Amino acid sequence: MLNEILSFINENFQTLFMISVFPGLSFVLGFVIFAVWYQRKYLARLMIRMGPVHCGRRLGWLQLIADALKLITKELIFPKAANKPLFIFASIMLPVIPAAMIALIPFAPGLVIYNASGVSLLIFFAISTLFPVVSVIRGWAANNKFTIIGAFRNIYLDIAGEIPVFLASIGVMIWAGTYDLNEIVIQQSGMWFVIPQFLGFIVFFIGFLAMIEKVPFDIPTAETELIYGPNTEYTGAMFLNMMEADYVNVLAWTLLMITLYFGGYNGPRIFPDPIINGIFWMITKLLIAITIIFTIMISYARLRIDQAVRMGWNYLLPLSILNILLTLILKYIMFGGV
Amino acid sequence: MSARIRGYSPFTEIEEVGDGLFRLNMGPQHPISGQGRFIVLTDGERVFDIEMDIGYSHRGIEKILEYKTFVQGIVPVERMVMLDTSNILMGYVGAVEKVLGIEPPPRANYIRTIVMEINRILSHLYALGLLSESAAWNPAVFLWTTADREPFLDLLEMLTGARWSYSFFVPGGVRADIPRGFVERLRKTLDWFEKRIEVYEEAWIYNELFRMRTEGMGVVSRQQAIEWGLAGPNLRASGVPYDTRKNEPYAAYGELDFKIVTHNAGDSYARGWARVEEMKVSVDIIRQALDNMPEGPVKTRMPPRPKPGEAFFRVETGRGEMNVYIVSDGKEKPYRVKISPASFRNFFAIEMLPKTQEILLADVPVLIYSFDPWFLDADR
Amino acid sequence: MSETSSVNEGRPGLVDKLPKPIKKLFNWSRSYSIWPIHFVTGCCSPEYMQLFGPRYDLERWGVLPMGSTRQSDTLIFVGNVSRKMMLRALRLYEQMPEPKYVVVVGACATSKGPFPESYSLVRVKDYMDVDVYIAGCPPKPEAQAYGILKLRKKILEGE
Amino acid sequence: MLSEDIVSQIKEVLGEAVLELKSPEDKRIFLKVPSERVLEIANRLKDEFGFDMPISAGGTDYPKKNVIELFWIIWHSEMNKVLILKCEVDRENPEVDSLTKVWPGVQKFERETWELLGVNYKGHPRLKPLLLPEDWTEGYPLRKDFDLKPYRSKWGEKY
Repeated sequence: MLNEILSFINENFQTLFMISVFPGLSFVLGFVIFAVWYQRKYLARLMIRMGPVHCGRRLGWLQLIADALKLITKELIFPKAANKPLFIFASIMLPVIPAAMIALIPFAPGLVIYNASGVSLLIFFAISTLFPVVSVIRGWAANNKFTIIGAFRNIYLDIAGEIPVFLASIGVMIWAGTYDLNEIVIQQSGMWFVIPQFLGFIVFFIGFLAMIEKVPFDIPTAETELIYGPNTEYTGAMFLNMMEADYVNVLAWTLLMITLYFGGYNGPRIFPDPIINGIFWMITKLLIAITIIFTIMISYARLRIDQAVRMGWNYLLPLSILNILLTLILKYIMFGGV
Repeated sequence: MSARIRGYSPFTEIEEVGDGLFRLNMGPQHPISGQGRFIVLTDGERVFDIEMDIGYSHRGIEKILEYKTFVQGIVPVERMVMLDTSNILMGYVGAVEKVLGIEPPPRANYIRTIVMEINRILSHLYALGLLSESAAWNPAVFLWTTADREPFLDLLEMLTGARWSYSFFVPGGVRADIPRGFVERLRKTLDWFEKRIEVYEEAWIYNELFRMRTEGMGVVSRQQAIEWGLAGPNLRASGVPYDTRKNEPYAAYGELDFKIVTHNAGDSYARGWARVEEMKVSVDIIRQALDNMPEGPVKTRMPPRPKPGEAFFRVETGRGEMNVYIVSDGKEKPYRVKISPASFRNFFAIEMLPKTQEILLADVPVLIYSFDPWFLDADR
Repeated sequence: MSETSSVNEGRPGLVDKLPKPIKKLFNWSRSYSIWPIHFVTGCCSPEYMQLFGPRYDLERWGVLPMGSTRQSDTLIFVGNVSRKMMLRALRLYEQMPEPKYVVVVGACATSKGPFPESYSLVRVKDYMDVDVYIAGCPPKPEAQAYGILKLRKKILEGE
Repeated sequence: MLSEDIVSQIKEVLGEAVLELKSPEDKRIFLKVPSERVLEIANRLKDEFGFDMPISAGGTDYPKKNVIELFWIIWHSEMNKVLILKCEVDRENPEVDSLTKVWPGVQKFERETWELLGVNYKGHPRLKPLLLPEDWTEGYPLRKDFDLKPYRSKWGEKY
């Protein structure tokens, strides 16, 4: 038995490593811890504050560990009116969905957990549509007025945001002529797609902010009116899961943006090993992207739900269709065929 | 007493009302509620009614004042608004001076003016910070304003010995003269603060998304502002050029030259804008008061007992006009003190607005904080 | 007022049953992650605001005000507490998950302070057990920060 | 228009309804009328004289005379004058017409006076407890026979 397990591990070492360490579970958890800490420190600096300092000798780097440990040991409260099975199910499922999306992202030549035989971008979007569903379940199961309003706002926003995002990435698909993320990255070794697809990128980026529910689109968890939106009733470890889901979602969509528009793991060669080089550039681009997201977070007001939905349907959707047309025309002129 | 309290729990009286409508309970524990409670009748997004439930910090100051002598009354009164203590206190002290029939010396008037204008700046900074925070959970501007209050608090501590509640005004003058080095430091702080106001205007007041959220929302017309009895910057943002400092000058305001900030739009944006403009006016007033400050004593003797009679005194606090009505029966304690603070009047508009125009749930915090509520002075 | 049994009688957590090093670790994590609830009762609130402002910045110790009771662990009474407010405070306290702590800021909440005659104010100690009292009217931010650090020390020592 | 002018005009127009009318200083007019005619006089003051903005309302208790003196304070937005409109009602059964229909802004002040002084305003849209706890049964705090002594916290009590 043991031998069989060992031989299984030996045979599939690379896959198991990718699932459990990089770019799988450990990387995702590590990113969540880093991102929350980085957000708190970076935003604090913009607010002329220090952020966490004393926990951990330098820079408060243990702060998130302390928070997580505390949340794990806190009492779990299930509201009397809540639907308990769904309440627990939502809190477990929510971080899983964006984590599954990450499995499709190539981190380096050949370094991708699930190679989806050429349709990985479509599968990415297919999985991403599950997120609002579970998000609604979490709000509905808690049976609190604030959570229910938050859940329904989540639906409005996701529908208004996801369709433009999908149409914008169709522009990329047409330009690259493939559905495969790895193929898209390889084609960008000469020129990043943000240049030929600039209009599409703008649409994608605004829709992307709506998908990750950050300012100016943090409408479902609008703290000034809805306390914590769909998360209001969650305690302890379940709340930890919710926070994690939030940041894993950010990670998944940011990685997709990098892959589609900013050349993925392509970059000047610094390390001799192409795999390490790819990972280095991927993480560098990721850090720059989340810094930009956090800066937007602090400089803008939140939109109202009607303004956000209007922006999605009235501006982003026509622009994304226009982008597809422009892409077709441009490709026809340059390459003489689609 | 307490046993009865424990048996009673009205906190979650959320019942379904009508078809698809329900009441949402915001407060007294809610990120925006402060010490009040807003019962919002909504269908999920559109708001049909806001009912204000206040009194969560009611202390009965009006009753307590009947048990205190005129000077002892200073302590409870100034705890009505911590951010704005001297303006509030001026209302009480001014009314007491009227009852007693005394006049403070001119130097005291100028010192009072300076302290009151610093307090007004503190109060408006708070209003601006919370307005920005309510439009998004974006505490950057809020924390900048918190940081910018500190130099002024240091100055007040230098002058009076305390950061917020300093009981600095007494009937007949102020407690102490200006210390050495205060004037220079104040001038320096004002120079620096003028640059900060420009930063706020660029970062927040001219911010496109902030304007999208606030412009055209919560419009109070001039007629409504008068009928509902709004006060302060909220009244002036609706185009009524009323400022107690100009209309019924007290302290040294009659001798200084400043303008009344008015805006004709009457929406939430105008109310936020008016506060920024008033901070500029306050800086100007402090500069003038420093330039024109006369020499002399800062206090006159105060008679122990007033004549029987009544006095009505109005004062412009940071949140608007407050008036104090004192009835005296000739004893050393007041017979009746009626304090009508500005927030109490402004709250009425918050209740009325959803009935006159379309307000969405996301607008509720912005609407409330554009009126700059302070529950403690409404509750008294 | 003897019949007012405090609502937080006995707070043995799950931590008490664990071996000592793990208990210590958990106490350490709790002491660095005090999340007070966003709840203000009275007029010490401007000073409380300055406490989270750039100059004093209590987030250095991981103190982070939270919007919802479900995620917070400390109930801080900021200033005077009226009878009307106390009902809500008790309710909030019951909604909070264990382990939870109570801090009282200011003279009013401790002993009615400058309003001893008030017909409306109550003292917190008549209703629930308090972990830390902070004196002053209003207490300066340094004093409040000191009080919160006292609470931190108490948690660290596992009391 | 001088203060004396409007004072004499009010006297002329209202006639015998004026019980007391004085203007001790510029910008202040004290006017006392019988309590039954308050609503009618308020309407006339608004329509004919233009006193349009309510800034305060309340009452004073006089147990010796066995009356409660009510007042509404109204500002004239064009002439910049303040009118203090008074009337006396019986202390045992205080009842008066609500002026919310004339000046909507006095709504909250009248509600507060109803609660703290026990004056019944006829025709007020929302007479519900505002400041006191919902379970308050201890009387009307602003009346002179309401004593604060039982509420006073004792000196030297252990905290």
